[in-house]
Amino acid sequence: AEKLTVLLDWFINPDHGPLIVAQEQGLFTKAGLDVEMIEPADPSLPPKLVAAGKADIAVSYQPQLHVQVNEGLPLARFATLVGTPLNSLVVLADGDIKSIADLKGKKVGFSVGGFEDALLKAMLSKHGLTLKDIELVNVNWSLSPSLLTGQVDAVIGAYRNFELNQMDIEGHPGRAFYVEEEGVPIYDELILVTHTDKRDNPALKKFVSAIEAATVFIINHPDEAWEIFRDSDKKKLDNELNKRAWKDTLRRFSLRPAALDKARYNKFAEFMLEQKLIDKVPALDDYAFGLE
Amino acid sequence: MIRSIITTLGILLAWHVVILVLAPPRFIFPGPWDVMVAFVDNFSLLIENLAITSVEIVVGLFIGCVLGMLSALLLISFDGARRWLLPVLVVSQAIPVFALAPLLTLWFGYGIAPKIIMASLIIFFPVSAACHDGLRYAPTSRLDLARTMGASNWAILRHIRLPSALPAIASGVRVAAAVAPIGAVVGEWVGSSKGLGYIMLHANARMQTDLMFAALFLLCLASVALYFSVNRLLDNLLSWQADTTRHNQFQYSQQGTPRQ
Amino acid sequence: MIRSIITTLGILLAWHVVILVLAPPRFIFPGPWDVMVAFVDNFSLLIENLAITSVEIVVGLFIGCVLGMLSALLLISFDGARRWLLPVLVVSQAIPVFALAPLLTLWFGYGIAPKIIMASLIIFFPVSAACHDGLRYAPTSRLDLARTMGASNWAILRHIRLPSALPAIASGVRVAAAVAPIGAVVGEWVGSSKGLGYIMLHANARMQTDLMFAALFLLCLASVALYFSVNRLLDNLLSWQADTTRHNQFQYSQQGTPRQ
Amino acid sequence: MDQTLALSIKNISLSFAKTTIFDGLSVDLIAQQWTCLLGQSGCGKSTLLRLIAGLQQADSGTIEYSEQLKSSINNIAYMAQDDCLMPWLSVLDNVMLGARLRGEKNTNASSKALALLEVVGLSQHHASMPATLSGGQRQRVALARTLFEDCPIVLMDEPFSKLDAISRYKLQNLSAKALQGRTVVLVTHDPQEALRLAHTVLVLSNKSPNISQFASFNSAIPRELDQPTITAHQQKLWEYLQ
Amino acid sequence: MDQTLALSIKNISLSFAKTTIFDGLSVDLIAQQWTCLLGQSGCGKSTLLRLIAGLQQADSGTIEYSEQLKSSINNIAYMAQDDCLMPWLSVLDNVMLGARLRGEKNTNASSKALALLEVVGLSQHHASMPATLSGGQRQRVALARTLFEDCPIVLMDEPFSKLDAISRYKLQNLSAKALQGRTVVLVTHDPQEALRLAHTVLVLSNKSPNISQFASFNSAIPRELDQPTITAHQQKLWEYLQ
Ligand SMILES: Nc1ncnc2c1ncn2[C@@H]1O[C@H](COP(=O)(O)OP(=O)(O)OP(=O)(O)O)[C@@H](O)[C@H]1O
Ligand SMILES: Nc1ncnc2c1ncn2[C@@H]1O[C@H](COP(=O)(O)OP(=O)(O)OP(=O)(O)O)[C@@H](O)[C@H]1O
Ligand SMILES: [Mg+2]
Ligand SMILES: [Mg+2]
Repeated sequence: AEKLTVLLDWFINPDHGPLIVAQEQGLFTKAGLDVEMIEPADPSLPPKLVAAGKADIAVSYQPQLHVQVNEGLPLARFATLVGTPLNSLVVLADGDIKSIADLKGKKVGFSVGGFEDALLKAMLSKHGLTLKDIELVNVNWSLSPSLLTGQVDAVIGAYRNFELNQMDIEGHPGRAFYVEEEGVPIYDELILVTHTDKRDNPALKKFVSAIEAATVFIINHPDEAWEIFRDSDKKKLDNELNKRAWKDTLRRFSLRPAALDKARYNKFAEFMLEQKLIDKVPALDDYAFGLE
Repeated sequence: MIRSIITTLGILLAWHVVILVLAPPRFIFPGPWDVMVAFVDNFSLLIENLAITSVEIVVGLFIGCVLGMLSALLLISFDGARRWLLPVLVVSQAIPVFALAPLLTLWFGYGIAPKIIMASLIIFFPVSAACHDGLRYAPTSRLDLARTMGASNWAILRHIRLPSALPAIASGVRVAAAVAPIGAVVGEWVGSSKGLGYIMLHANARMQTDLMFAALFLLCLASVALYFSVNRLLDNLLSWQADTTRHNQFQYSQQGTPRQ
Repeated sequence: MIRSIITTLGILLAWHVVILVLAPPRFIFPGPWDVMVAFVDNFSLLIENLAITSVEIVVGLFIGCVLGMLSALLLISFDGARRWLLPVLVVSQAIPVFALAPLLTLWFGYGIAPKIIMASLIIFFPVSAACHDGLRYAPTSRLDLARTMGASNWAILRHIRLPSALPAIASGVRVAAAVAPIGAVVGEWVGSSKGLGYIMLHANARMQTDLMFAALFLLCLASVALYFSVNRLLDNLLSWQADTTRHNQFQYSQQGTPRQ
Repeated sequence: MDQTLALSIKNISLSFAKTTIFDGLSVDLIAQQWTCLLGQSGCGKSTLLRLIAGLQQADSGTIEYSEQLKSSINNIAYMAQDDCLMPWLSVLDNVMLGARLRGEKNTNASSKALALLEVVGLSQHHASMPATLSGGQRQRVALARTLFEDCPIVLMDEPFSKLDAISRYKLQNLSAKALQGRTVVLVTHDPQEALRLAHTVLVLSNKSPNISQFASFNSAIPRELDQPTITAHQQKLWEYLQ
Repeated sequence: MDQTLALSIKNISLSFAKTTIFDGLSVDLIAQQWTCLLGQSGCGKSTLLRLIAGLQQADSGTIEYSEQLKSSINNIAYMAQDDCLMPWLSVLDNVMLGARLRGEKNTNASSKALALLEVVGLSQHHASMPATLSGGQRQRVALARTLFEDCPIVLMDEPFSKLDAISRYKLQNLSAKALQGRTVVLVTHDPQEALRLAHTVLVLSNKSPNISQFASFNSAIPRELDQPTITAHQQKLWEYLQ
């Protein structure tokens, strides 16, 4: 079997459903692949290691990809795991922020992902505000706790399938403002990237096919798939939060992981350029390809 | 033994009181009972990961101490080395994990090695500094005597400076023993899927604060056990020191003594 | 001064050699030239944030040292305290930042306070342990003399134990000075929008490794400067120690001396 | 207790790990007199001094102090065999250590200390640090520190051992004068010194009875070397010690 | 250099911070003889010994060692004023310190050390740690350690100062025997000791010329106390010192 090292973006969570299910169902093995998945603690690390040739595939985010490519990392997207943004601006449901315009003069927490401030800027500008009208606070590890304890009035970088459930379980439901509805072009949240030199690696195709099969299985048999996912590491994954997040994540998995929406990438690249997160728009072919 | 149980109970009580008085949200600071439940529920998970972290701690402590002592020896043996190496050592201390993590993973992969390196690195400086100070301040009279006996620099180092520095070195090793667990945990941030540090990070990200505290509690127990083992070991090694110094309070010796 | 410049150049050279030999990818470990460019480009940004971090470091160092010494005094003054407090101190050392972070921010907000607390916490134990060891091992003969002079426990502590412990305390403070910067940086991870730690975190997330290393370089410079300032200060305070001990190599005194 | 006794050691026993040092030792110290203690190296002289100073716990037995002594606080000055100067204090501050430790806010402490340094011949070294002194100079600082204490009981463990013959002679005289009216216990290895300064000469030994009185003299101290007390007893004491 | 000289100190000057210790001091040490050094406390006796041992750098001047001395490595045994026992070594190991430091793999080192401990009367303490010894016992261990070294030049700084008269007398005899044929420099405060042991008695002083020879004797050492050399010179030396 051919060995493939996959670096996840974060600890295993329902976002990785297709990967885990494919692994558990032996889809990778059937395709002649020996896949090892590794969890990092710092989401910015996996792309670097793939770029350095220390792993074959990394789970990353589309906005980060633009930044990475701009910084000269030899990376290219070859598949999409989650085809919509998950990122959102979250406030307390019973708080006094009903619209983004209400953020004026408030504190907004963010986790340093590298571009949250740009998202926020775009969202604010739709409501006639600028970053100067709010106070940005890096709350690093603790998005929901800082919101729940009133340290900040809103957080950007919270996942709609995750933090919302988390807050609900804690008894303080939140309200999400979806980035793509508030002036940010739509993008793929979770993508798979590889080194540009490895774009012709035939294993990638087998890998994506396995994922596609797993995704279809998940959509068709959500409860069974949940059990498979949960049982892959029962000790860590079997809890209320994952169960709920699973439900909310299901409908966001990309049904055609190999397909590349070129317009979407180009449009988002333009947006990134506008936000000065990147300083040129490279040719799409250089950093994204689909697998026919 | 009894004492450590009482201490543990005392901490639990203090904890409970804090919960009662400050009433922090459960997802920030859970009460002892919640943690206990999480501990029991995840017992085998915790123990498995404790084993891994313990290995990292002990190996890291060992390597860090050995390297720290070696570097102190180097610093003291070569007067030139000291001037140039010391700044490098200080710098090594100021580098945050996430700057090192990519390099470590790049060079050492994802196994246990980078965690041990991290733990060693954190321990390295306190030990090295303490050793170096101890070695520096050997009493002149002992050095002079050794020199008249025709001792080589190496023999002086080994037989005079090193034993003279032992109390200082012991101090450094004690600090290292207390710092090693955090070293291993920080090492697990470098990227791992195992160990108490991973469990804590994971639980923290999931807001499973009770599990995080259960892991934390275990880590603390391990730390205290390690510290006191090392402490006892060092005290045994340094029994000669006890004769010339005294830590306990002064004892009046005679009932008829005229002073109060 | 000259020496520190040479050291800096030496480090740069070593860095360059590492780049040449190991050729790590630029986005993991950039070369000195890239970093220099990033440094110049972001000079005012870096300096601003250095100022903030420096304040955190210095204040944290001060508070950590003071608290460490106080706790050592407490430990030594009350024999009972030692038995119960020591495990608590060890535990305090083993608690990783991210476990404390939510609590700290909950109680102290996102201002400069939690960073100072973080820095203080990290250096607290090394100082406390070193002081405690120093205070414990006061020579019996000095304690005896003081006791016959009718000194109170407090006077003995202040005038005998404390000066006797100064070399050990200085050792602890030296370690603290080297560790304080990382404390402040870790404090900045916990949540902040300012400081070198924040810049590094941010640059790391944006893959601006050169900027991260520029900030790191500045942090290292600050650490080294702090360390050597503290070192010099302590050496001045402890000049009496130099007379009874000797660190430099033995010097042959007479040209006609018969030994090689 | 007899009024003329400063303290009375009763039936003290003491052993370290293997060796028995005292086995039922009893002795009385007469108030305001000099008692000189001789004995072989390692026989327990320093240990006895430490017992009196309350620095060493006996296995059994008691030491009874006179009423007068019990009433005051700082009543025993102890000069150990080792000079025990504090390396971080100047010579002057070392002499005044007692005042510092007791928190005495006495402005003339330093002039008193300077005067004592003058007496022991170290006034020009008053600002030096102990590490720069010679062995004999250190011992003289320790002596000055002991005299500074001004206590009714003074215990001195070989206080002149590191001094040259001339300085020793002078300082014996000075100490005798300065400590007039005090109860002094002096450990010495020099029989001549004992005969010059003692009202009572005690000899300690390892064998039971641990202590024996060689002689007691009524004449004023210090005695001149050619005084009959000394010349007559010197040979006798030498033989007694053997 | 004269063949009978062990070493020759030429025109040495030395000052510490404020004070001048030696100002052009010159003296020759005769090989295989005992030279006793007397002088006031603080006049520089220990410093002179340290100069000879190569532990102290002079401001100017030289010390010339005889050819024979230059050829061997471990040729000076130095016994400092302070006993300087290593607290982490047992008494026996302290005596054998030199062998340990030179990495000598000599199996009879320990029997030699035990024999020396027997000589200084501490054989039953051979396994004790230094911290449990009395002052005089420590000094005897240091003496045994110095004798163990077996060097052609032996420098001893008040080696008997903490011993009782009897032990001192015995150890003087023993040392004289053990160190026969060695060049010995002995610093002492006891004029009688100097007269018993010296072939040459030197007196050091602060004033220039720093050193003067009181007398030199040809008779064998140790001399008995009632020998004419001693009785005749005792009073003279006392006066000379003043
Ligand atoms: N490191 C130093 N710094 C300044 N002065 C010093 C230093 N070492 C020695 N001295 C001075 O040198 C002088 C001679 O000291 P040394 O120890 O040689 O005297 P000594 O003749 O051995 O006296 P003693 O009989 O008291 O041992 C003393 O006055 C001492 O204060
Ligand atoms: N802590 C200890 N442990 C074991 N033995 C001890 C201890 N302290 C003292 N001794 C022993 O007690 C004996 C008496 O010691 P002490 O110091 O009283 O003798 P000394 O009469 O003062 O002798 P010196 O004239 O040599 O000073 C010695 O044999 C010594 O070995
Ligand atoms: Mg004694
Ligand atoms: Mg001397």
